[in-house]
Amino acid sequence: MARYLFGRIVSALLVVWLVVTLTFFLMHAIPGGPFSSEKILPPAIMENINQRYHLNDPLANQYLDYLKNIAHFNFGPTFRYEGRTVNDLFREGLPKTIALGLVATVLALVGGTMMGIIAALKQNKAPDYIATFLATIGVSVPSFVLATFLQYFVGFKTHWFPPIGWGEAKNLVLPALALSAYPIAQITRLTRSSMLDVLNQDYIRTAKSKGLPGYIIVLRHALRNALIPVVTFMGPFFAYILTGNFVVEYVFNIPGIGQFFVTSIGNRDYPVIMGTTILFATLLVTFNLLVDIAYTVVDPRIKLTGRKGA
Amino acid sequence: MSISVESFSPLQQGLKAEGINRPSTTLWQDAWRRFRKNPLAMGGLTVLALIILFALFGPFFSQFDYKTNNLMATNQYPNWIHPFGTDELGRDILTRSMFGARISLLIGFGSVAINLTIGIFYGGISGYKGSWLDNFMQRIVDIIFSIPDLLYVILLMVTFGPGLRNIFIVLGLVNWVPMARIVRGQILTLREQEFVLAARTLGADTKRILIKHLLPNSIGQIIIVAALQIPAAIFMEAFLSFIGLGVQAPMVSLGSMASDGRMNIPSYPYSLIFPAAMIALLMLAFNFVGDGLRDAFDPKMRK
Amino acid sequence: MQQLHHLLEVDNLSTSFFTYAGEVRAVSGVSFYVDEGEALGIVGESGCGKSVTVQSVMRLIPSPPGKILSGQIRFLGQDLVKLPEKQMTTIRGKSMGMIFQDPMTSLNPVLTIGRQMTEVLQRHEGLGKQEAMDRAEKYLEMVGIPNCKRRLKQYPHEFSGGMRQRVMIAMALLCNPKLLIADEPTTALDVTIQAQILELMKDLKQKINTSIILITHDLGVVAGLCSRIIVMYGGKIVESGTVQDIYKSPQHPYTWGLLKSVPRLDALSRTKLVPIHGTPPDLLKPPVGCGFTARCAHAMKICAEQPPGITEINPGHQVACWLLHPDAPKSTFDEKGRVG
Amino acid sequence: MKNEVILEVENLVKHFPLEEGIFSRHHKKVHAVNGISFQLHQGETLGLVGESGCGKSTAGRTIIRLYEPTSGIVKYQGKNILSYNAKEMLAVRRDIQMIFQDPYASLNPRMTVGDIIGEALDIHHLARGQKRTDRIYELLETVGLNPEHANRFPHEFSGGQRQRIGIARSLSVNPKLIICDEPISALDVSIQAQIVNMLEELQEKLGLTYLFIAHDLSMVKHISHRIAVMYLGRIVELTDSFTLYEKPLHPYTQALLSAIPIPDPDIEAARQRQVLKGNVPSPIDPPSGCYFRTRCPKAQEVCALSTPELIEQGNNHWVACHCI
Amino acid sequence: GTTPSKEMKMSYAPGSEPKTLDPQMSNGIPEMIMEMNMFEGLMRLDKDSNPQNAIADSITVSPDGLIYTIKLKDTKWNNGNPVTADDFKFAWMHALNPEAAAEYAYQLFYIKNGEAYNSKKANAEDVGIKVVDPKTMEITLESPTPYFKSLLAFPTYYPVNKNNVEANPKWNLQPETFVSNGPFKMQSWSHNDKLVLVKNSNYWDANSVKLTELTFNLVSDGKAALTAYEAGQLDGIDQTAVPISDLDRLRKAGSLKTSPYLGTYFYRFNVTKKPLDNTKVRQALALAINRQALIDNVFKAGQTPALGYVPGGVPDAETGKTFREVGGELFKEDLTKAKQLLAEAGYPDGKNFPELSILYNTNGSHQLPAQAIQDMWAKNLGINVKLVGQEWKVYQRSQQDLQYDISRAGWIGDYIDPMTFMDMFVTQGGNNQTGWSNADFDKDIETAKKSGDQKVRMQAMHDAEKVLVNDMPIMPIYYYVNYYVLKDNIKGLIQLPLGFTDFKNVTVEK
Ligand SMILES: Nc1ncnc2c1ncn2[C@@H]1O[C@H](COP(=O)(O)OP(=O)(O)OP(=O)(O)O)[C@@H](O)[C@H]1O
Ligand SMILES: Nc1ncnc2c1ncn2[C@@H]1O[C@H](COP(=O)(O)OP(=O)(O)OP(=O)(O)O)[C@@H](O)[C@H]1O
Ligand SMILES: [Mg+2]
Ligand SMILES: [Mg+2]
Repeated sequence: MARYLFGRIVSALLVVWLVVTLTFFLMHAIPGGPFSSEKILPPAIMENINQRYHLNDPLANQYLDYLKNIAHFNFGPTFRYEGRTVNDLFREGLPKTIALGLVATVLALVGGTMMGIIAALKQNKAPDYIATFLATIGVSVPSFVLATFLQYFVGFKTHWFPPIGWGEAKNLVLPALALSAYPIAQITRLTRSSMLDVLNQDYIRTAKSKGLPGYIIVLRHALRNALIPVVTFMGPFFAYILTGNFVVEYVFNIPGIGQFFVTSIGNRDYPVIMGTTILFATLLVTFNLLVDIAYTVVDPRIKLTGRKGA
Repeated sequence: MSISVESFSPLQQGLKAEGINRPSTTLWQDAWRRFRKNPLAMGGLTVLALIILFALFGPFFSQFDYKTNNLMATNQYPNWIHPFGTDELGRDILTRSMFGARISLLIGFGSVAINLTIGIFYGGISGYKGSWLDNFMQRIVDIIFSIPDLLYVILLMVTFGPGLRNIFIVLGLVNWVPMARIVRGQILTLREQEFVLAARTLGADTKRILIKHLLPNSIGQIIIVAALQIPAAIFMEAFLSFIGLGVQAPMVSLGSMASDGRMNIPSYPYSLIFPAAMIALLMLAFNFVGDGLRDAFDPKMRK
Repeated sequence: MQQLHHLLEVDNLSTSFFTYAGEVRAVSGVSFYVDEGEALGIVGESGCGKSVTVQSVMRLIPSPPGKILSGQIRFLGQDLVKLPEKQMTTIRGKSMGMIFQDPMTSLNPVLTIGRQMTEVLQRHEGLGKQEAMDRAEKYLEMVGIPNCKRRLKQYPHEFSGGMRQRVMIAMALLCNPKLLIADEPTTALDVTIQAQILELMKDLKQKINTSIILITHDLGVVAGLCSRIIVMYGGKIVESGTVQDIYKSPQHPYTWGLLKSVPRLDALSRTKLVPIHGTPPDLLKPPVGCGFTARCAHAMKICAEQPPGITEINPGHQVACWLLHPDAPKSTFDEKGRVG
Repeated sequence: MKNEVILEVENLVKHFPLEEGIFSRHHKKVHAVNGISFQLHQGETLGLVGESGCGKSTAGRTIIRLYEPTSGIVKYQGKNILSYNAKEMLAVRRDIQMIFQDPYASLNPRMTVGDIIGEALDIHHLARGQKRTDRIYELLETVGLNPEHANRFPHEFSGGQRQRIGIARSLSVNPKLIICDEPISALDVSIQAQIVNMLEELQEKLGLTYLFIAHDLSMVKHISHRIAVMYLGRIVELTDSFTLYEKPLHPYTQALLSAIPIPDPDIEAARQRQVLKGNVPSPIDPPSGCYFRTRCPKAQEVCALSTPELIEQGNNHWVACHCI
Repeated sequence: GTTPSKEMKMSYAPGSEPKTLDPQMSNGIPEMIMEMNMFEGLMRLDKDSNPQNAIADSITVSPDGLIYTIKLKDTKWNNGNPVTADDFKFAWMHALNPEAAAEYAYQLFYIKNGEAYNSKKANAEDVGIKVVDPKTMEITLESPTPYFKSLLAFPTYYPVNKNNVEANPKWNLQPETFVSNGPFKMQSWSHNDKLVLVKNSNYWDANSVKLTELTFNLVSDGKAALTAYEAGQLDGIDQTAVPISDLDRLRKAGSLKTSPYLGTYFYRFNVTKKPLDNTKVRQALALAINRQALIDNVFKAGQTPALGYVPGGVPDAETGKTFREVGGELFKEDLTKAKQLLAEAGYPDGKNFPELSILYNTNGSHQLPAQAIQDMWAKNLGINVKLVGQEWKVYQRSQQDLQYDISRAGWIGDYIDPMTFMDMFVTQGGNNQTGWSNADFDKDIETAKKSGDQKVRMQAMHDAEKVLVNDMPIMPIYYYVNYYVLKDNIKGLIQLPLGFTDFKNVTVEK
């Protein structure tokens, strides 16, 4: 187990390093520098800027310096927000992004599994059709459209929830809904089909033959097995929650870090691009590791020794 | 009741060649039969066919085209002449939706064609060759897989610049990974199947085994994945449009129309609602078809 | 003749599955009984309705698509067909236990063996956690699992196939059921393990005096354990009787086929095997007459036209075959069986 | 009636590496086949029995080089085919064929029966056009199928019919030796006899040699001239089938024989069954010395120390046991 | 001081998160709006853009126009420290310091040796800023600059509290250390969310300030801002954030306000490329579009068609007249002439005209006008152009490298004088970006720059503008207007033509 974790952490670091490298060079391949603006600056000023941010150093040196810095968890200054560092941005934005992500996660997990279970238990009956319908809607509408609809028709027209902003609990409702719609839908579908699958398994028949009442069969015997495929979906799910933030934070003007990624690319704010990419990649790699550990909790057959199944 | 003695005479029955109980069907016919029995899947297929017809042939029946401005008729609400209304340049939204659907479908199919090619090659080689090569290739796939794809789509799009061709390339570059995984998994299980071993005992070479045995049997899975990747690509293009990296105007995709229309929702809601509904319809159709295909090809269902 | 009160009495049971392709008449008009302390064997080839029959008894038919169309299942004075599901759950596991064919999939992979065993006791006997554990341990020991204390904390995947089947048996016996149904308990196991399980069942039968229904497609398996045998074919019973009846004077051509188509280990010379040609009938469109007609070397015109009635050769030995009609030509096991 | 030796296997070993993460250095192996040796004579049937997982299929597959052996020699008509290159091997493939266990998995579901049977004709350029069709029809008739079914797909056939298609496929190259890997164990009892009878008839007619792999000892005894009993990748006893039944020497063979139920209540009632304890050990780390010692009623100290050799105990009766 | 009963609060969306609130380091409109309301320079622009003394008590200019002697009022920072000449010098020198790498340093290049110091060719002492005493400073300029007083109102010229900055290098990042001298002071700053200002009671003119709390909502998406405005979460939105598609509706609803804006929207032609090297082609293209139709249907904010280059709102030498009024319209839209010119250039009816492309940046609403113009050229001249949208930075790079045919552009004045528009098109000018070069034009600009005489300067610039517009390296399209939404109960808001919004005099009516 310890050995396995060690191996996983090493390969996670490898992934992060590759991400750093890839992003670094990809980013520098993008035309336009961080300080070019509509009004051309006099060359002397440009020169001063380049010197201040070491933009004229050879790329290899910049790369090595960067690696050195991130080894100390220092992501450098942002080019756009004078005097602030990427770490500052993270410190301010990350808690908000995490709060939103957490609410969306809970919503998606609880909502998705509940709907999936109900749909499976009432297969081909009204609740099944309703859940399936909602789930299909969730995967059919682009998130920015959904976010806009929610903002306008629910936030604006009904005045139930504020259309933009941050700070109060009710501010979270619409963004969390917009963010979790897609995963809710996916989890509903997954849970439904895996629940149906599990209900056909031999051990469910065994449980029935033991005279257990229906709810125990569902809760104790079927559910945990049915959740195994849902755990598989957790990796992509977290990726979605992370990147889905881009849209939702933008539309609802939430001061998290999701917004930064898109805007920092536009601004060529190299340290922020790098920082957010690395942060997201690290979070994702960590989540994937946690998911694999969660596997062993849900499914005792899996031991953290080799690779997970084919 | 009495029974005639006649009845007890031996029944002449041939025992030499045996009959077959089952009707003669190819696997495709079999899958199609199951698919046809699935009302949602059939509904999806019908809608999909209608949208494709709408996208391909609709423009021929329209007196408008998607890019000519008519500044005399801007921002019209849906009416008899313009059933979906007009946009801020007086262009018929119905006609634009047809073109948009065309481009969106093109992006869906095109990028999947690219990732299919890469995925089949990569997954095929990785799965069939096995051992260290497979191990190595899988490491690469694992790494790419653990990077959030949207991040890379954005970075690559900014690097390459927007435009239809680049969208193809970038989506293809990013989405081949799941395809390669599926293909590899299929090849890996099929490779050990007895019919492949049988072909090898008969002396079939690698090429023959891949082409005659492995690929045809992976097709079902590949189609299912492709059927679900097409809408994903359309979705992703919509997202790119949202952040300004989608197709180039005056070319339209459903995604770019929705993203433009988003700005108009309080004033001209129809300019978001129609393209968004088209996207949703397309997604629904593809998803139902994909699910239907999964059921139709699912080996568990067959006996 | 028959006893007045059998432990289990199945009367004219018909069960069908309503699938996309149509109605699969898995079991049609099956009647049999089991007496207290007796072991009944059901044999027949794959798909002939053995499992559906006993699952109907346990009311475990997946529904939809399955449905018990008609018949009575009398068990301990109640008709199980009419019993509400809620009461049925108090019978399952308590008065009737069941063991399934595939020990690999019949245990819940995510729960410990202990948990899976004790929940039966908690449900039916209202035992506390510790008492239940103790009882479970005792039963594991009885089916020959060493280290049971530790074993109770383990998950099914940590057991071999034979062990799991022992666990299944222990679990089915926990509440001392009146009837134990074993649906091909050894088919998935190796011969040496099969021998272990069969020995165990014989042993248990003597020890705790439950009635057993043992399903198998291997005539050898039932020969040592059961006192009566039912031979099923195409969803119907074609012959039933004591072991002696079935093995020593079988009357139905299908039974002959079953006996002649497999070599016997103790055969002294290499005699040619007698295969049963063709394939079992499609239960989607069951044939009008006798289901075996198409494969029967003795088929007569009548066989294809009308289903045969039941003939009782001697008390308890019943056969459904036109050959036993007084007008039919006489064929017997030994002479005819050998001819192709 | 000693015919010439057609196939000779010497000390064949096949170990499968266990796939592990890239960070673990100790690669474990599955010891599937651990040095088996035997000879096959022209026109005979050698049965290979043993419990599931004891390496029967691996042995069969390694012999025809579906798996590359870890070590050992396989001589076909006196020449070691393990050293053959792909081209030379192609010729051997026409002589040695295989029939597989699972009638559902052994036929490519995407090909018609005609193409399945005809594939070898294409590979070896044996027949084309009308001749190919004729040959396919002929083969179908040989295995008792209707030539009209050539255009059907495998899933339309029943298990027994599929197995016959597999036989037709292996016959298409006119092989001399067929390795039958449990060709009947997936079939219903009533169907098994069809296949067994057909194999016997074909042997008579075409002078085929069989390596007949099965776990059902009574069927192996019925069809084979000689029988090799395998346990955990090794042959523990090898003799002709009647001797094996009448006078089994190895404790494992004895246990195996006594475990097989006989469909006769009188015999069953009288039988004193010798039940083996426990399970077959894992082939990943097999016990030292004699592999059977962990379950053997007669095990002694020596059994843990050294591996018993397969030694001839009287007329062609080979046994590997310390306790005889 | 205000009594709690008369609390006046408002919220406004000026755009997205400011890059910085250090006045010397900033360069964007949104941050300058925020700074303008927290700081006060020597001068402050009144509602007609005329510079009025603010911190300056009096200014005397030497006859040659080079030396400005400035007396300061007695004013305080919000922390109670007096505002001194040192604070100004400290701030300006910071902007010029090459190490600070301020982007807007060039706003101070009018000061003697300012540019030299910034490019490390002179020392700090050489810069023409002299502190005579704490309340007096003397500034020496490079050359006479008639508009220098209005420059003194520009954020780059704001002071910072020297003691505070030296004690807290990161002073401008949190409210506790944010010391300012303007009408408002910072109360809280939640990044990307809101910046809350409250009235600064230490402001010298605090009595005129009625607003007690001013919240800037930092919304990057205009759509979201408008929804919030219409839902009552906001009292106003600045123009950068009002979506065009809503203009018609907002105008009908009466909430859309407009004011003059110092900017011109135009297309650049790459004159180094065939056929755009031909003046006739450029003229033909410029004459063949209908600017009014574009404004009515696409831009929608009631802008004025640009038939010259320098926008209105810049005073000319004659008092009371603007540069534009004096210069008049320099060309006319004329389809027949356009066709004729195109024919003369060798492309009758657009035949054989190569397919050019219009480059635009994808952020912002430039795609629609490009499509409309594309359509007009197709219909009117029979020529086809493609559209190329590029992401902002890429687009800038393409323009600078002349990697385009025709490119969308816009220019907003930095100060109120025609020169802020004119000098960009001198040969090799960094912002020229068309490859165009004209000796006459260069000479005229030279003349204007040298002279301190407004008459001479203006004449020279009128001459230059004629050359420019006649040669058409650019195609003017419209003069900007400033449009914004504001609740009707908000009075006294000043929208300056440079794009700044002044809340000093705002009152909120109930
Ligand atoms: N869930 C189901 N849906 C449809 N048909 C079913 C279902 N379960 C069983 N059947 C059909 O009922 C018939 C009898 O099946 P059953 O399982 O009783 O056979 P069996 O005698 O137990 O065979 P085996 O030896 O293979 O277990 C078969 O033809 C089968 O196809
Ligand atoms: N390709 C492979 N890779 C790794 N291990 C293998 C492979 N094939 C077989 N094995 C292992 O080798 C051992 C012997 O397997 P083999 O299939 O030869 O047994 P068998 O005697 O044919 O069993 P059965 O009766 O179940 O067919 C088993 O433990 C099996 O798990
Ligand atoms: Mg069964
Ligand atoms: Mg095998």
